[in-house]
Amino acid sequence: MNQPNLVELNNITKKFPGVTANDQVNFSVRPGEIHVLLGENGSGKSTLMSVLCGLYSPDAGDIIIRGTKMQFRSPRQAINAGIGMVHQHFKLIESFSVAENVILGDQSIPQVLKMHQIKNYLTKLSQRFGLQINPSAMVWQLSVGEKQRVEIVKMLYRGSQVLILDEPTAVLTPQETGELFRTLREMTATGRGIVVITHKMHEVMEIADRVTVLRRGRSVATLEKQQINQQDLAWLMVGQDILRQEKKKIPPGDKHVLELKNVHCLNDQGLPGLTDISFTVHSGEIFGIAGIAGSGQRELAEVIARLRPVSSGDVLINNQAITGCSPRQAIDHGVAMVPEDRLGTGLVPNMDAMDNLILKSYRNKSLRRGPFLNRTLTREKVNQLVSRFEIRLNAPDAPVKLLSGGNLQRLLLAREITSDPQLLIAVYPVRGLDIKATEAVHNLLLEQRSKGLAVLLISEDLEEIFKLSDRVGVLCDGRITGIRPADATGVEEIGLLMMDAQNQGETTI
Amino acid sequence: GGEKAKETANNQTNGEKLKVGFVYIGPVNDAGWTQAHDEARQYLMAQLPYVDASDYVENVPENPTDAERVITQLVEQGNKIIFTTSFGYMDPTIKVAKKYPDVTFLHCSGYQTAPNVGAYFGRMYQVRYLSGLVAGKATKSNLIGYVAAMPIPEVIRGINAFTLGVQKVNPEAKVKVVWTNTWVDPAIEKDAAKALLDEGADVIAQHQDSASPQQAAEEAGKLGIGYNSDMGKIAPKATMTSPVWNWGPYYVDTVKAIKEGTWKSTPTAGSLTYWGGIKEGIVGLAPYRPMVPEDVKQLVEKEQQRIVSGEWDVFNGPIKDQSGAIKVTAGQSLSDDEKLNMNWFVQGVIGSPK
Amino acid sequence: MSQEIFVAILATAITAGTPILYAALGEVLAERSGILNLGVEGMMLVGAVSGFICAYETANPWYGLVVAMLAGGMMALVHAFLTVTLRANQVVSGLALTMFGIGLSGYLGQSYVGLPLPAPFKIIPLPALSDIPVLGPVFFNHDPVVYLSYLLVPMLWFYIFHTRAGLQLRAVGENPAAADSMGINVFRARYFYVIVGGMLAGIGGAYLSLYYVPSWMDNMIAGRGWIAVALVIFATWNPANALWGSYLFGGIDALGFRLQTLNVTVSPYFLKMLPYIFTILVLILVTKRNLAGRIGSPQALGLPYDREER
Amino acid sequence: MIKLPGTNLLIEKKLSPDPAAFFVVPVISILLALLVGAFSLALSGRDYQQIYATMFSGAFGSTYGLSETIVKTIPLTITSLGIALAFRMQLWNIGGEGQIYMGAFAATWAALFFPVGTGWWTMPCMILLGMLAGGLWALLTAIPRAIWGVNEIITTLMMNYVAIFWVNYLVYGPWKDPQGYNFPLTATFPPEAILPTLGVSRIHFGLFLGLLLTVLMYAVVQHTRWGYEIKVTGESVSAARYAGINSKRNILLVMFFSGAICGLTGMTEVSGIAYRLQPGLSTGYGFTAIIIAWLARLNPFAIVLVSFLFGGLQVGGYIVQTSGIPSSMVTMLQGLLLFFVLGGELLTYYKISKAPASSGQDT
Ligand SMILES: Nc1ncnc2c1ncn2[C@@H]1O[C@H](COP(=O)(O)OP(=O)(O)OP(=O)(O)O)[C@@H](O)[C@H]1O
Ligand SMILES: Nc1ncnc2c1ncn2[C@@H]1O[C@H](COP(=O)(O)OP(=O)(O)OP(=O)(O)O)[C@@H](O)[C@H]1O
Ligand SMILES: [Mg+2]
Ligand SMILES: [Mg+2]
Repeated sequence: MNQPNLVELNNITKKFPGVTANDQVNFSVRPGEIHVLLGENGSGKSTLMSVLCGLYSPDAGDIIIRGTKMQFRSPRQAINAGIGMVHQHFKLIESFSVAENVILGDQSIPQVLKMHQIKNYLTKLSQRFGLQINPSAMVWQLSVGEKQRVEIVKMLYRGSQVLILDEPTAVLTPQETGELFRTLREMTATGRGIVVITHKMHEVMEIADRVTVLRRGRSVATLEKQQINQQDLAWLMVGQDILRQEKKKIPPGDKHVLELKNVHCLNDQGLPGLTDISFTVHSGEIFGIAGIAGSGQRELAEVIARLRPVSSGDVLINNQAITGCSPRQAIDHGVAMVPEDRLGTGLVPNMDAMDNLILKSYRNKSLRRGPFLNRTLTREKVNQLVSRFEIRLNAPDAPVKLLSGGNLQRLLLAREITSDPQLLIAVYPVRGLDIKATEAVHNLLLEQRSKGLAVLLISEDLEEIFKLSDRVGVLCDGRITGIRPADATGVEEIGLLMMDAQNQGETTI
Repeated sequence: GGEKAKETANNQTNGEKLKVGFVYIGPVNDAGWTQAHDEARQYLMAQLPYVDASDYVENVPENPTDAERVITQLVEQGNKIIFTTSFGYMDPTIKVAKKYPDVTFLHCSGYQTAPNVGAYFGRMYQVRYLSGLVAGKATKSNLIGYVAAMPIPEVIRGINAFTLGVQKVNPEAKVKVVWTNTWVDPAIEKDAAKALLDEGADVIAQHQDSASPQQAAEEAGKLGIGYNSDMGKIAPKATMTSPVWNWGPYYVDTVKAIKEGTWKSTPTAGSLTYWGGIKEGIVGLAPYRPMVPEDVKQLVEKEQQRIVSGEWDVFNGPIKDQSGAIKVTAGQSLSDDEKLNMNWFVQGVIGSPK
Repeated sequence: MSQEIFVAILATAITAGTPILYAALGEVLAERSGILNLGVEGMMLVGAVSGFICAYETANPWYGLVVAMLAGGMMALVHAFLTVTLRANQVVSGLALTMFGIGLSGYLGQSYVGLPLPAPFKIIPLPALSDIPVLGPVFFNHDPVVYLSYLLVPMLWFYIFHTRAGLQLRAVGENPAAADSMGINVFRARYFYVIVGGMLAGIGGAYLSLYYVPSWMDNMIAGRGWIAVALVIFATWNPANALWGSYLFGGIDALGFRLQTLNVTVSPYFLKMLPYIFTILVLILVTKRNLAGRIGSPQALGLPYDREER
Repeated sequence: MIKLPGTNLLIEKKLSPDPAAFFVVPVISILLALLVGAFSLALSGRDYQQIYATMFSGAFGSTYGLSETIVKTIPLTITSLGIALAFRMQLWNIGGEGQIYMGAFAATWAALFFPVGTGWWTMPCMILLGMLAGGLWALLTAIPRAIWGVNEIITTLMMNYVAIFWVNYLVYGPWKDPQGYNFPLTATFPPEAILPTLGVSRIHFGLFLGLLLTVLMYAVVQHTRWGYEIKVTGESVSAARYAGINSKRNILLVMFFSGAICGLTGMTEVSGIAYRLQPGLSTGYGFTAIIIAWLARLNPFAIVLVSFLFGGLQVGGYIVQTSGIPSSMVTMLQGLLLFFVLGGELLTYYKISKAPASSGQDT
C-alpha cells in the first residue's frame, strides 16, 4: 500500500448513558475501495460512522484524515475534510426542493442564490455519476430511492472523498440496489473511498473490497476481499451459529381467514392506490406479498387494518365483512399488524415497555378493575412477555425509543402475537434487522403459522418471501398481477410479475 | 359603627402616629390619576404631622380577589383610615369595612356607603364646563374633538358639562366624541385624537390618562384641553389649560375630621358622602398657556364665581338632549343623584353615550 | 367616506401598524429558526422604555432606537439561553419573559413616566413621492422609522427566500437535524435569529415611545406584542404578508374611530375582536393548504434540538 | 453528551430522570432565584432579609395570609388542572383565560338572567353552564385542530381576547346593572347564586371543587383507559390510530373538558369572590396556569402544591410593596424566579459531570 489511507480511526471510544457504543475501535478507508461495515443491531456501526462524520464527538481516540489528525466539532468540519454520510434516516428537508437540499450548508456559493445556475450544475453533476435526479422537484414528492440519490448527490456536491452509507439498501428494491452499487463502483473509480453498512450477506459478497465486523462496540476483524466467506462473517458478527427453523410442511387449513373482494382504494395523494384486489388467506398459511416498493403495500395493509377507507369492494375476516369497521373493530375481529413504521405507529416512542405492550389490550376486561386499569396485573403480564420473547430492556421504565431496532421489533411482535389474532399482517418485519434478529422474527412467524394463524407477509425481499410463504401474491402498481404457490415458482417468474410483464404483451396463467 | 370608629382611632393614635393607607390602580408615577392621589398623600403627611401615610399599594387590579386582600392587609398593618382610589374597589371596600367597623374607609368615585365607608368624588364637571368656555372661544372650525375613555356617568357628565360650556360662548360649535374604551393606551388615544382632527376638529379635549391626545393636537398645529394634570407641560403649544384634581385639601380635612370624631359617612350629594367642587378646591384649572386671550380668562373667572357662589351649577335648565327634547326645563336643575346617574348627551354632542 | 378621510385612515393604519410590523418581522425570524418566542410583549416594553430613556437623556431619537434594539436583543438572549441551550419549554419561557419585561420596564421607567421627549422622530415627507395623489400622503408622509420598514420588509423577504443564509435559516426551522448534518450550526443560528428578533421587537416598542406617542408610560405596549404574535401566523411567516397584515391590524382601531365619528354604531368590542378572528380564520386556511402542499409553518417550531437525542 | 465549550464539563442525558430530582431541582432553582433576588435587592439598597420575611409571613405566616393564599390557590389549581389535562395530550391550550371568562359569563347568565328565576337549581345550573361554556369555547379551537390539525397554541391564544371583549361588551352594554349608576358591572348575584364560604374567611366552596377535581383528575388520567388513551394520543397520533383509538374524538373531548374545567374557574370566581360579572375578573390565571401545569409536570397533586406556592408568591408580592418595593420590581422578581425554575429543569433530565481527563484534548 503506497497510497495513504483516506481515513484512519484509531481507538475510538464513544459512550452513551448506560452503553459503550464504540470501544477502542480501529477502522480505515483506502482510496478506491468499498469497505463494508458489518455487525449486529446495536453493535455500534452507526455510532462509529457518526463519529467519523462529526455528528458525535468521541470520548477518546483519534481521527486521522489523509495523514492529518483532526478533531471534528461539528459535521461542517467533517464535510470540509471530505467526509460525507448518508444517514439511515434521511436528513432531508421535505419542504425544500432537491437543489435547495443539496446546496444547504455550502458556504462557498455566493450569498444571493442563483437557483437556475445551481440546477444546471446539479443536473450535470448527477449525470456524471449516472444518478437520475430532478433538481427542481420537491423532496416530499420523491420516492425513497430518489431521496437516497439526493443524499448521495449532496455528498458528491460537497466534494466528499469518503462517502458513508448507513444501511442504504434497506429501503430499496433489488433493481434500485443494483443501480446504487453501479453508481458506487463508478465513484470508487475516481479514487473515492466508500463505507457501506449493511445486514445483507449477499450484498457484502457482491460489493465489498474489505469488511470490518463490529461486535458489541468492538472491532472483531477486518478482512480483505479474498478472505471473505459468509459463514465466517456470520460467526464473527454473532459469536455463535445461527439456528434455522425449516418451514414445516403441514398444509395450511382451509378456513378463509382473510378475504379481499375487488377492493379499490386511494393513496395519500388521492390517486388510485389499490385497484381491484382480490385474494384469500387461509388459516395456518403465510401469504407473501411481493412487489417493488410503493406498489400499494402500505395501502393494502392499511385497508385490511381499517386504517384507510375502501372506495369499493369488501374486506372479510372469517367471512364477515369488516369493510365499514373502525380500526378498533378490526382489532376486535382479530386483525393484528406489525406496521412498517415501528416507532411512531407500532409503538409509542416516549412510553415505557409496559405501556406499549398494552397498547392493543388495554380495553380488555381482564386488564380492568372497575373503571381503572389494573396496573399490578399488567405489570405481571408484561414481565412474562419480556422474558418469553427475550426483549432486552435498558430499564423497565425507560422510553422504548431507546431500544435497538431488533428489540423494538420483538416488542411489537410479542404484543401482536399474544393478542390472540386471527390474522397477522407483517409489513417489512425484518427491515434493518441483523441476521440473528431476522432469524428470531422468522422463527416466530413460522411458529405462529403452525399454530394456525393466518399471516399476510409484506416484504420487498424475495428471499424472505420464498423462505416463509406458502403462496405469493405479486403487487404491481396497485394491482395483483399474479398469485403463485411459493414452492412451484421461480424467482424469475415473480420478478416478471413485479414488473407487470404480462401487460407488456406476455400471456398469463 | 362610625362613632365607635372615631373613638378607637383617637385612642390608639395618642402615642403613635395615625396610620393612613392608600390603594392605587396604577403606578404612583403615572403622571395622571394615581399620581394626583399620591401627591395628595404626600401633602397629607406634610400637613398633618401626626399622620403616617407611608403605606400604599400600587398597581392593584380591580379584580375582587386582589383588591379585597390588599385592603385587608393594609388594615392588618395598622392603618386606621384607608383611601381606595378607583371605582373597581367599591365592592371590596364595602366587604372589608364590614369586618373592621373601627377602621374608616374612603372610596373614590363609587356609589355605596356604609357607617364606616364614605364615598367621595370631585365635581370635575364644573371645571370641564369652564374649560368648555375656553375651547368654545378657541375653535374656528366649530368642531371640537373629545377623546373619551369609557362610557360611564363620570365621563358622560364631563362631556356634557364641557359641551354646555362650549355652546355657551359658541352656540354653533359641536363636540364630537370618540370612545377609546381604555383608560390608558397612549397610542390608541392618539389615533382617536387624529381621527377627530381629520374630521376637522381644531380643539382636542380628553378624558384619558395620557397626554397623547394633546400631543396629537400639537403635531397637527391645533389646540387642546388636557386632563388630570397640567398637560401643558407636555404639549405646550397645544394645551390651553387642563382640568386637574387636587385631592390634598380634602384628604387633610377628612383625616382631621375622622380624628376629631366629626366625620360621618352619610350621603350628602346623591349617593356620595362628599362631592366637592371648585369651591372646596378639589378640582381646578391648571395655569393657562399664553394662547388663551385675556377676555376668555375673564369670562372663565366670571363663570367660576357663579359656580363658587352656588347660585348656578352647570346643569341648570333649560338643557336639551341630543334629539332636541327638553331634558331639564328652565328654572329647574338636575339633582346630584341625576348627575351621578347621567347616561345621555346634551344637544351639541355628536356621538353616542354608549 | 371622503377621499381625505380615506387617506387619513390608511396613513394612520401605517403608523399604527409599524410597531406591530417590526415586532412581527422579528418573530418571523425567530419562528423561522424554530423558536417560538411569546415574550414579544415584554421585549417591546423593554425596548420602549430603554429607547425612551436614552433618547430623553441624549435628546437624539436615533441613539434611543439603537439602545432599544440592544435592549430587545438582551431580553431575547435570555429566551435563547433558556430554550436553545437549556432546552426549556418555549411557551413557558416566553410567558416568563413577558412577565419579566413588564416588571423590568416599569422599574426602569419609574422616573420617566409622562415626560415629554425633547426630540422625537419627526415626519419627513419624501420629496416628490409625497406629492403623488393618495399614495403620497398614505405612504410617503411619515417618519424615518416607517421608511426603514419599507426597506426592511423586502430585504428580509429576499433574505429569507433568496439567499444562502435565508435557506439555512429556513432549514434550521424545518429540520434542525438535517441542517446540522450539512454543517449548519443550529445553535448559533437559533441564538442569532432569536436575538435579531428581539432587536426588531425592541425597535417596535421604541417606535411607540420615540415617535408614536412619544413618551413613556407603564405597560404602554398594551397588548401589541400579542397582536404581533398573531400577525406572524396571519402572514404565514412571510415578511411581505406581514407588511399589509400589520397595516390591516393597525387600521382596525383607526377604522373604529372613523366609524364612530360617522355615527355608525358597531360595538368597539366587536371591532377589536376582528384581528383575532381573522388570524384564526387565516390559520385554518393556511393549515388546510398545507395539508395538500406541505408549505407554511416551520416544521420544527417549538421543538428543542439536541444533536445526540433520537 | 455535550461538552460545554471552554470548560471540562459534560452535559449528559440521564437514562430516566431520578424521581428525587423532580423535587430537589426546583427547590434548588427557587433558592438560587431568591439568592439572585436578594443580591439585586441589596444592590438597590434594600433590606432583603426583611423583605423576604415580610413576603413569607404575609403569605403563609398568619391565618389571614394563609387563607388568602388559599383563596388564590383555588382558581390557580382548577385552571391548571384544566390546562394540564390538555397538555397531557400535547394540546397546548393557552386559552384558559378566555375559557375562564366564558365560564363566568355563562354562570352569570344562570344567576341573573335565567328564564325561570333563581332557586335550589341555581347553583348546579351555574356550575354546569359555566363548565359548558368554557368547554364549548375550547371546542371551537378543538374542531379545526381535530379536522385539519390547526395549531391550537395560536387559536386558543386568540380566543382569549375574543372572550374578554365579549364580556366587556356585556358589562358595558346589555348586562349593565340598571341600578349601578351606569357603571360596568352586572347586578350582584342573589344569595342562591353565591358559594358558601368557610367561616369568616374568603375560602369558598370552590376549594372543595378544586380538591375533588384533583383526585378525580389523578384517577382518570393515571388509572383509567381513557387516561391511557389520552397519553397515547398525545405521544403519537399515528400510534393511537393504529391502536384503534379515535384521536379526533379524544381531541374534542379533552379540549372540551380542559375548557370546561377552566370555565369552572370562571364560575367559582364570580360566585365565590366577586358575586357579579365585571371586567378584569381574572388576573391572568389562564396564563399563570400554563406555567404551573408545566412546573408541576402535569401531576394533579403537584399542581395543588405549585398553585399554593404561586398563590403565596402573588399574595406576598403585594405585601412587600408597603416595605417600599414597587410593584414593577415584584413582577420582575417573579419573572426571574420563573427563569431559574425553567432553567433548572435541564438538570432533571441531564446530568452535568466533569469530563474524564482523556477526552479533554485540545485542538
Ligand atoms: N443517540 C444515542 N444516544 C444514546 N445511545 C446511543 C445513541 N445512538 C446509539 N446509541 C447506543 O450505541 C450503541 C450502538 O448503536 P449504533 O446505532 O451505532 O448501532 P448499529 O451498529 O448502527 O446498529 P444497527 O445495525 O441497528 O444500525 C447502541 O447500543 C446504543 O445503545
Ligand atoms: N438514546 C439512547 N439512550 C440510551 N440507550 C440507547 C439510546 N439509543 C439506543 N440505545 C441502546 O442502544 C442499543 C442499540 O440501539 P441501536 O440504535 O443501535 O439499534 P439499531 O439496531 O441500530 O436499530 P435500527 O436498526 O432500527 O437502527 C439498544 O440496546 C438501545 O437500548
Ligand atoms: Mg441502526
Ligand atoms: Mg445503525
